[in-house]
Amino acid sequence: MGQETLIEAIRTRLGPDLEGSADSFGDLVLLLRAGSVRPALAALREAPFDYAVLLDLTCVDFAASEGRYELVYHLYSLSRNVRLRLKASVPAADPSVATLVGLWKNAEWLEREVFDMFGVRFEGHPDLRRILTYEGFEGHPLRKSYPWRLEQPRIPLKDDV
Amino acid sequence: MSGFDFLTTRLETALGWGRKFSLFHYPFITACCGMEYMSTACAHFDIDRFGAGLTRFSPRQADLLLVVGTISHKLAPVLRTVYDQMLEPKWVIAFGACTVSGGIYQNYAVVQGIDRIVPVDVYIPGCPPRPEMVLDGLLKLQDKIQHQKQDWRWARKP
Amino acid sequence: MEPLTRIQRQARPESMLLNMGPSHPAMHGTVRVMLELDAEKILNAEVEVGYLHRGFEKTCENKSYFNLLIYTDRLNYVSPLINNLGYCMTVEKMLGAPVPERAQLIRVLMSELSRISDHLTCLAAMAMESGAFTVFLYMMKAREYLWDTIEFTTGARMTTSYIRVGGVRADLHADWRGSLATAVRETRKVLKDVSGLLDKNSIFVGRTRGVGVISREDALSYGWTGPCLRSTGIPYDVRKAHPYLVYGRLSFEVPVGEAGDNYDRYSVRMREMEQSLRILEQVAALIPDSAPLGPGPALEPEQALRRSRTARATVPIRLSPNLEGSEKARLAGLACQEPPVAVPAKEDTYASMEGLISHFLFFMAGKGIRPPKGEAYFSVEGGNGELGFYIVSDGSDRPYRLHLRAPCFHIVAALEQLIKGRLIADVIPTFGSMNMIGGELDR
Amino acid sequence: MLELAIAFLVFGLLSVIMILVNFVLGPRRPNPAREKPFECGSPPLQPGIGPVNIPFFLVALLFLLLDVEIVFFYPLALAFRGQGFGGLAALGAFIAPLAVGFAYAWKKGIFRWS
Repeated sequence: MGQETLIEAIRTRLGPDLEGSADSFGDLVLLLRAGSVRPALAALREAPFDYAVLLDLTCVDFAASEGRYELVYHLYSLSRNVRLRLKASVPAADPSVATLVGLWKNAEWLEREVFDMFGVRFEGHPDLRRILTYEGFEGHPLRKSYPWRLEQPRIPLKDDV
Repeated sequence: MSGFDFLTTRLETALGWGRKFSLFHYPFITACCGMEYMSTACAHFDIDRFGAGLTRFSPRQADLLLVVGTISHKLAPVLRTVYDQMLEPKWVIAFGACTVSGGIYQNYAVVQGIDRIVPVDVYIPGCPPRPEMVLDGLLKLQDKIQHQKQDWRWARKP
Repeated sequence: MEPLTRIQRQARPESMLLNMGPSHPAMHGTVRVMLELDAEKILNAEVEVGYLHRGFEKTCENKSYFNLLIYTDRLNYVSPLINNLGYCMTVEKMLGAPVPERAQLIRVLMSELSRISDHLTCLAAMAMESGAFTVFLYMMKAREYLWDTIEFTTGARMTTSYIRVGGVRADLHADWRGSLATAVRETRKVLKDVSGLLDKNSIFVGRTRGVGVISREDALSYGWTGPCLRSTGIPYDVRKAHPYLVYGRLSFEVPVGEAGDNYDRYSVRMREMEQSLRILEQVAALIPDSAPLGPGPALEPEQALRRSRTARATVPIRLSPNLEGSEKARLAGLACQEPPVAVPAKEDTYASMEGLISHFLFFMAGKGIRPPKGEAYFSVEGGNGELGFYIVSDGSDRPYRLHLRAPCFHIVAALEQLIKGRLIADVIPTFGSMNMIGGELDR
Repeated sequence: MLELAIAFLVFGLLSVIMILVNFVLGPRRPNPAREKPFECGSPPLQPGIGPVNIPFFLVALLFLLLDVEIVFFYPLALAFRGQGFGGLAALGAFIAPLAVGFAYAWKKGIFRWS
């Protein structure tokens, strides 16, 4: 179905949860309310749209300029061979959103990475720990506030080299 | 040179010769240089021509720690543990720019050179170094082994 | 004392806990699998990754679009040219820069060479870890020929940075058809030998058939793409689903497995290599011979230097075509000129003042490649699956945010489920067939 | 008789030298990390090794049995040329009970692990 009919179908299906739609270099982008991410994506996974694959989940830090983190979900529909990008903003003060664990199995690791890199909490995640950095690491490196070259060594390093 | 000194120098050269041509290396491979290590260890460039072909995957049986690829801060304690568990006499080769100086990654995640963790004998620059450079680095290490003061049970400490 | 890991908390007291730690020959040095064992049976497993996290995405936020290219080589370092391609096409999508025909053909040629060396390395490591060391040596020999072809043109065996935004760095090497023909012949010979060695080898089949099985629903639920997804029977290949470059005009099939176990992942990769060889031959036929070089043979720099010292320069000395931007005419076919996103031709730079200024401006901080404000996602078919770049640009010459959709991050996420209830020895071929690449997994 | 003595002397001396060489040439430099088990570089998950499972013990026992059996083949092989059928019968009599034991163990599922 064309992009227009698709947007209409999604708007009727999601109702108030869909805050808007945009176009970025030819790709369809939908803006969601942060509170309704899980039901919205669960709905998009079902029959008429069947976005079966959670391609990617990442986050962009607009904390300094707009005081929010923007979660970016990429879905892919195998049968209709089309991608969809969904964006949801969470306030920088207390960034937390519902988890997708239970809908897709790769959500567990993707969400652990976003938590590790940005500090966004995922409510209901069974095992929300750091995945790329290590236990004693303070702070979240991919935040704009984290300095680029601030190293936190795990073992004492010789400095006089 | 008294008789005893004559004996020990002969022993030193014999020891150096024996040790340099039978290096069992522990390939501590992490990143892209591992691909170049594969080329060096395989038939085309063949590190075995210089006696260093036998890879030992346990630090107990290895006397050359070949650190290949980027060492991140999360991996640093692992590298330190493997180095400590190796038996004397042991040598370390830093293979690739990331091990020499952190290479192109100067950020919060990467150790800026493994000589902050373990004492290194030979540095091989290059990102990744060509197999010929690796073999050249190995030859330099063999010279170093031949001409250094050999370490054995009753060796007199300098 | 180290904080208790999840598996230590859940483990039963009588079972044995074992580390298949980061520094393990079969774990590619960067993954730690913690196993809870009852004799040799795995009761529970926990996979810990991140040992090769090098801060790629943070580094990208502090580098300009042009300088950032070298980091893309080192993501999936087994098929570096495909990463270059993915990154450059995402930036071109934002810039709307048309890539000339010849550059597109060279890009397909290079990324297929890179894909074959990716599959060769993966299967070589998987076979060696399952005990077939001969296969490792054969495949490494074949890869040397492929890398020779890549090196003649790009100058580097692996970290090439050859595919640039807007096109490619320089033309193919003068004698590229010869080295390509050798590489294809040798690779076909090795593929025939290896399939003879492994396809019906009772040890290899015994260790891989029916081991590490994943159903189609689980594979999709984990977000699997690439050869691992195709081994379960779903023919999703980005080159066919969203054809880019000239893949639409080439004829090749997408090999598919049925059971989704290790053996299918092995056979899908083997058949995919044959398809890539077919693509190479078709593209080689499509690429016209580059403009004749004039009277003299193509000289390498040192020969040209020697010649310039001895012979009076009556005849214009022609440098080998694969030097960067040697001639403006040649560059027109290799890189997009409007809007200028590639390094300007050397003739302009050294000949005219404006040329020098435009060259200088290209590399100056704040100038150079500046995509319009906005975000774009573009993905190519990498060695392990859909390799997607998501770039958010704020109009400056540095990306505001660059995220890589790493295919093997999703594949390794399923490792725990695949090895639970199996024996220890099954972990090795299962992990080998996933082709986990640290640089792409941990970014 | 003399060659046997020379052979024992030479090989005995060689093995003693090889053992001593390690003792003489290997420098002793103890450090705490070397006492801990090698767990691919990561900290061990358990202090010691727990009780060993039964299947390991059974396979080890079977291996010991068959390995000792093979050791007895060596003298037989040396003198096997002139024996003719009698030697073969002796060999058969020696192998038969062990083979029956091995078949019994196999049928009882000593090698079925999962």
